[in-house]
Amino acid sequence: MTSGSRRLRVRSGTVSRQVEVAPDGALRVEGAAEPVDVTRLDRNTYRAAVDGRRMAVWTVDDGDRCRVFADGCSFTFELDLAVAAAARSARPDEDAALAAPMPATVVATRAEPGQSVRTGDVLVVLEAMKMELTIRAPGDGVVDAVHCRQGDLVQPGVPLVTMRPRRGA
Amino acid sequence: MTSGSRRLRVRSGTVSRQVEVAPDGALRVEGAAEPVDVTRLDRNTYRAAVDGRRMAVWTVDDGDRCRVFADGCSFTFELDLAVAAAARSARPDEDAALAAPMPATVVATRAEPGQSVRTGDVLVVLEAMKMELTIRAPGDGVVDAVHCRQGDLVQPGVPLVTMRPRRGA
Amino acid sequence: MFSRLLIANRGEVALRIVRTCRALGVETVAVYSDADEAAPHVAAADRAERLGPAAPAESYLAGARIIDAARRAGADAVHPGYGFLSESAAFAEACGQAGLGFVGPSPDVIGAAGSKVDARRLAAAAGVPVVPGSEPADQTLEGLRAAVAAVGCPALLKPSAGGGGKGMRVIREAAETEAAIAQTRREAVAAFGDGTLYVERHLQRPRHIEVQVAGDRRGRVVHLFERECSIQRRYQKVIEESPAPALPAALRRELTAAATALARTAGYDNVGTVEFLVEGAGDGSRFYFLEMNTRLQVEHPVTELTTGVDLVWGQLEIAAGGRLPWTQSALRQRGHGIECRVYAEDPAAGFLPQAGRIELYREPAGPGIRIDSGVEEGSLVPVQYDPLLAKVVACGERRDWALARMVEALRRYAILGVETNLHLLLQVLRHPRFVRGELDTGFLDAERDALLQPPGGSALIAALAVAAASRLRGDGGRPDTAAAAPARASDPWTDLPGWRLGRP
Amino acid sequence: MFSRLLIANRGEVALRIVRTCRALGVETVAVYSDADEAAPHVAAADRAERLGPAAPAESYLAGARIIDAARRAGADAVHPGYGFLSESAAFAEACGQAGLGFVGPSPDVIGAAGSKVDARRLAAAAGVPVVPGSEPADQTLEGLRAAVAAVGCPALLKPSAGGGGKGMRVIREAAETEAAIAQTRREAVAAFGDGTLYVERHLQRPRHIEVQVAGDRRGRVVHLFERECSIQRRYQKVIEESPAPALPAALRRELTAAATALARTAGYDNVGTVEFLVEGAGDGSRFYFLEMNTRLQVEHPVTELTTGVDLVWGQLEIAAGGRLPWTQSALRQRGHGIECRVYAEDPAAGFLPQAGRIELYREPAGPGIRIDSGVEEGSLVPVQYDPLLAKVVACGERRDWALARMVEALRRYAILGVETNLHLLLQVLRHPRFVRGELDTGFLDAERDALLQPPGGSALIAALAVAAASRLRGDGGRPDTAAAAPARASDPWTDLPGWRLGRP
Repeated sequence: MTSGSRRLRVRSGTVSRQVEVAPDGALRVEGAAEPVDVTRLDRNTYRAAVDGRRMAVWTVDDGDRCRVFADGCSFTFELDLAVAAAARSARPDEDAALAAPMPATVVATRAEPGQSVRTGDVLVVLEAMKMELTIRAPGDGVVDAVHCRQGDLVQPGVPLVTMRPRRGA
Repeated sequence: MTSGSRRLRVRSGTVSRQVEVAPDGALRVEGAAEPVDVTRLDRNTYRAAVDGRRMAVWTVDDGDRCRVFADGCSFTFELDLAVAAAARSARPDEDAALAAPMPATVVATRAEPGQSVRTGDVLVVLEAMKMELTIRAPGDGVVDAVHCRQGDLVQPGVPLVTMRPRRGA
Repeated sequence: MFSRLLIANRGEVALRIVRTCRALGVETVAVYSDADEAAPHVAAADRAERLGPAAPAESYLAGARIIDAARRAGADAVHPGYGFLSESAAFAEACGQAGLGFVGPSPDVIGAAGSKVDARRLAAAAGVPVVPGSEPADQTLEGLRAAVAAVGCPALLKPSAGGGGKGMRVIREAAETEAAIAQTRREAVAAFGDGTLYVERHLQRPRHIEVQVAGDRRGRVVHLFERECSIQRRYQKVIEESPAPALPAALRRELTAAATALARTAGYDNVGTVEFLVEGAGDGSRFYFLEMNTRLQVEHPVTELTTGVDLVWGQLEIAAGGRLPWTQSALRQRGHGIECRVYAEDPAAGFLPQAGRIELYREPAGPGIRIDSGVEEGSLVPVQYDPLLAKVVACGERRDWALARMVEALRRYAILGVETNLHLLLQVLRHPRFVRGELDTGFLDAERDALLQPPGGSALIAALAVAAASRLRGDGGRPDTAAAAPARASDPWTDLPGWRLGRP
Repeated sequence: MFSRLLIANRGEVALRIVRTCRALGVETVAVYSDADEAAPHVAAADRAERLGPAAPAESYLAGARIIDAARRAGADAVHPGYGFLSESAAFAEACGQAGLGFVGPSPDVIGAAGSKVDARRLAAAAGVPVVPGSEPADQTLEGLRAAVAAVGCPALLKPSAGGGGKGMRVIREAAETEAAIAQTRREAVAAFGDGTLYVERHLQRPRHIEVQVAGDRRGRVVHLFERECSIQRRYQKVIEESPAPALPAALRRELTAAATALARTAGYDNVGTVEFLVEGAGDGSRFYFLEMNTRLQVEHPVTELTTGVDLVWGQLEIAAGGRLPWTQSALRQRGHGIECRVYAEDPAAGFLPQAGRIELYREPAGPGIRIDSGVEEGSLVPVQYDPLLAKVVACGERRDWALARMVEALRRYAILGVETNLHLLLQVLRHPRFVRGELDTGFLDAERDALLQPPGGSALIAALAVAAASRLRGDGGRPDTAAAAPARASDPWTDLPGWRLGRP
């Protein structure tokens, strides 16, 4: 991936695709031949050009989900910066450490060492700023260790779960 | 007028009407037989019932003016709480003292003692918070005294101009 | 003409009626349940009266409350819309007794059309074929077996007291009869408290074609041509069009003649619809009277666009004692009209109705497009009522042209917040069988798998890209109300791995 | 059919063309000046190309830039819309030379129709009456006096090189001739650099009635009936309708026959309009050819609603070498259509065009209402172009019904931020002479005082009340952008006497 790019995993039902945003704003959607050109027209309206053909796209945030209407179809997506951890490193199969983004209280742990997990599985549930936050698996893999327990107050940056990708997945 | 009511003078071109808002929200428009029933439907849309018949009314603030669309007609209004000074006192013909609402700088005085003024005439121009503010005559009358000069920094509540209503006006 | 009309309905049809009243200079009175206090139909009317709690029985079905509201508001007539009390002879009667005009036919016509037996009798008297069948006087196994044998298999067994397809069961072979009777009767007793069964011939994937009629109190009757309503789910229409595709001219003449004869025989004195089932194709087609709807039909705009009339105006004229405003010789079909019903429902979950808040709502517009909607951005779709959000109606010189306009409108009808059937509608409109006009009432079931394919292609790509762009730019707020909501601080997780805000 | 069409225009007409292209599956390319980068027509198209600065000469009138843009975007045809380059034979020619289809008639037809002399010659050849007049070879006082005497007084003196009514002068009596000639010539030289004068009979408050025609490259020609366009201000149409009210059937036949004859004679090979002036009423009416417009007319929707056709589709079909899609015998007028042009202008200030930001914009909708608009909430109305914001088109079974729908639509067409002519339009629609259909091109001038009465009554009362309510509640923010703007702290003046925020 391009240096300085950001990656998002966008999920909806059975669909899960990675979207890479280059520093220049170019959007590459997994499975699309060409980058998608996106322009914001107003608060909720965008124009997206896919393979040179433009269409109006509307979107609205709905809590943690993002609802999108394009070309007669509506989608409800969940977005994760899931693969960014791996992406930061030059070695994509390196173990991933998953940490809280801000001081938070652990509401529940949903993973145990040695457990196989799939992309998007919830590993830890936190609460911060009166919001419930979830730590999800950034990819298919196996949990190495869980470093927190229910009720812990955890600090940002401290790994809560470490896991390693499934080989050959 | 009802105790606790607020009055506004609404002006547009040659039209100048007083609107009285009772504490219960009832709106009496000068020249209208019945109070107008106003309900807010969304940010910019109201429903007004005049003589029992309802109509949709749209409004948007445009700086110090208020634009309103009703029944195929658009209006641009300026609004003053002009007659409220007199209204506060039990004696409507008492002299009125006109003061700044916040710390402000006097940009210009437009009135001299003994001068006859009419409702809405500008008496003093102030600047505060990067906005230009005007003190206008709350009714027809005669200026008694001007207590400020260009460049003065004035404090809220301190009378800038005193004037008395025209007798028998 | 009436001077103040109470509209005893909600949603798009209430708004539809308000629009005609505005043009006529008739004042309107909306009624509303507690679920609808902020609904668009309430805002649109000249006056509004509360009926009661959200439950239909305490609001839109509460005839006495509606008549009270009409009295309070000084209305001189009531328009029932469709659904709710629109086909209640008792309500029409009560309006009359309260001195209120009722915008619909006279109570006895409503009563006759509403009774299966009376309606069949009327059809027979008018020489209109009915689906062979009977409610045997002998309701024993023997009696019902004889009735099944009389119509032949496959036969349809249904509760006499039922309606809307509830409790109906197909008997494919004579051997299934006994079990079917037992089961259908059990359901009939449970659902309607009445185990009487009705047996009729089961038609093979028939088309549903109906004829719009209108009559006045002077005995004049006209028809306003047909509508094809074969695209149905769970016995409810989804897409309607006029003219019916590939309908032989002779059959159209027979259908319209049958409908007018029936309306004349019934003394029909307002706007109404005679529904038929058509079996077979081309010259081998046969048609059967299905039922008579004594009200404005949901799909009436299709007729308005192709004939150029305003059916609500006609309803009001006739109900106010005026003349039927149309003559048969001046009425012509022109071009093609098609309607798509946009429902808050999840087609993939068996068309489960959806409720919730419409977070974003953008109606398309353009030549040949009419939208009759009952919602707006921010509307709450309540659980208590029919989930119809809007009807998109397209017309054009030719059917393909009307379809193309419809497709373009639906592609830009942005509704977010509740699931809708928009994608399913588009899938139907693009289906080769539909494009060729090969329609029957089994279409939606038969093509279900193809129609329910999840969206993909460039729509998905564009949506994914916009979702990412909006999230990364942190600006995809709720429209309008966003200003009132506390702004979320910078999203801390956007620079951190493995994070998602919200409930698991 | 073309596969990718460049639309060499802006505003509502560009959007109108996009809509037909979408239904046809033709990709669209918008062009824009710097003033229009965020304009709705740019957002609506599949692709967009910048032309240049806001000035028309550097953008929408810059033919070479437009052709370059078409090449860049891979377009295979150009639709010129109306105005700008739509009647430039040179541009049509240049498109052809660049290998681009031009959606309009062939360059020689455009050229002939655009020349007063050639057009009159064509009309004469087709046997169509023209307003008696001439451009005398002898341009001395004597020669022009003779020409005035030939047509009789009142006569109209106009610069041969002019157009759009500029520099025209009426000679009411022969004695005025000398002074009028001197003055008109001075103005002609100043305005057009050419003092040649044209003399014609001055018609007394004529009606403007035009006929929509269409022809293809195979020589087939049809007409699509007439439009009445007599409500004009400064020689620009404001309200148009079809059928023309109180037009004798015989005169309608003569007008449509004349228009078709002219189109046939001209070898007319696309959609166009033949304009006539009609003098007198009833059987004493006489009509004269005025001019031929070789493009889509602003008021074309009136014809679309009454005949049921899509004129832009017809234009594209014909330009792509297809057949004229209509036959005369199948074309029928049905119901009544009326169009109101909504301009950003101040009618009380001599119709001064207005520019600015549209702070609030709500389009009405309903059965029989079509709105072709080129703006949306937040749009900037630039000073450089025609201030037409939108066209509201209403149709109904009868004229009174179409008018009623139009009135109701305009009453709810909320536009705030720029002055519009909405109130004037409503005043016209409610004027007894207009309601009776007594129209002529002098109507707006003659009834000026009555039409320009400032609004009052319950609209004013409601507006005053809402202004006060909104200010006291402090919640009348700007829509949509309000979230972005810094919120104003509590209004300090609301509790204090004698205060108003803002400039004196």
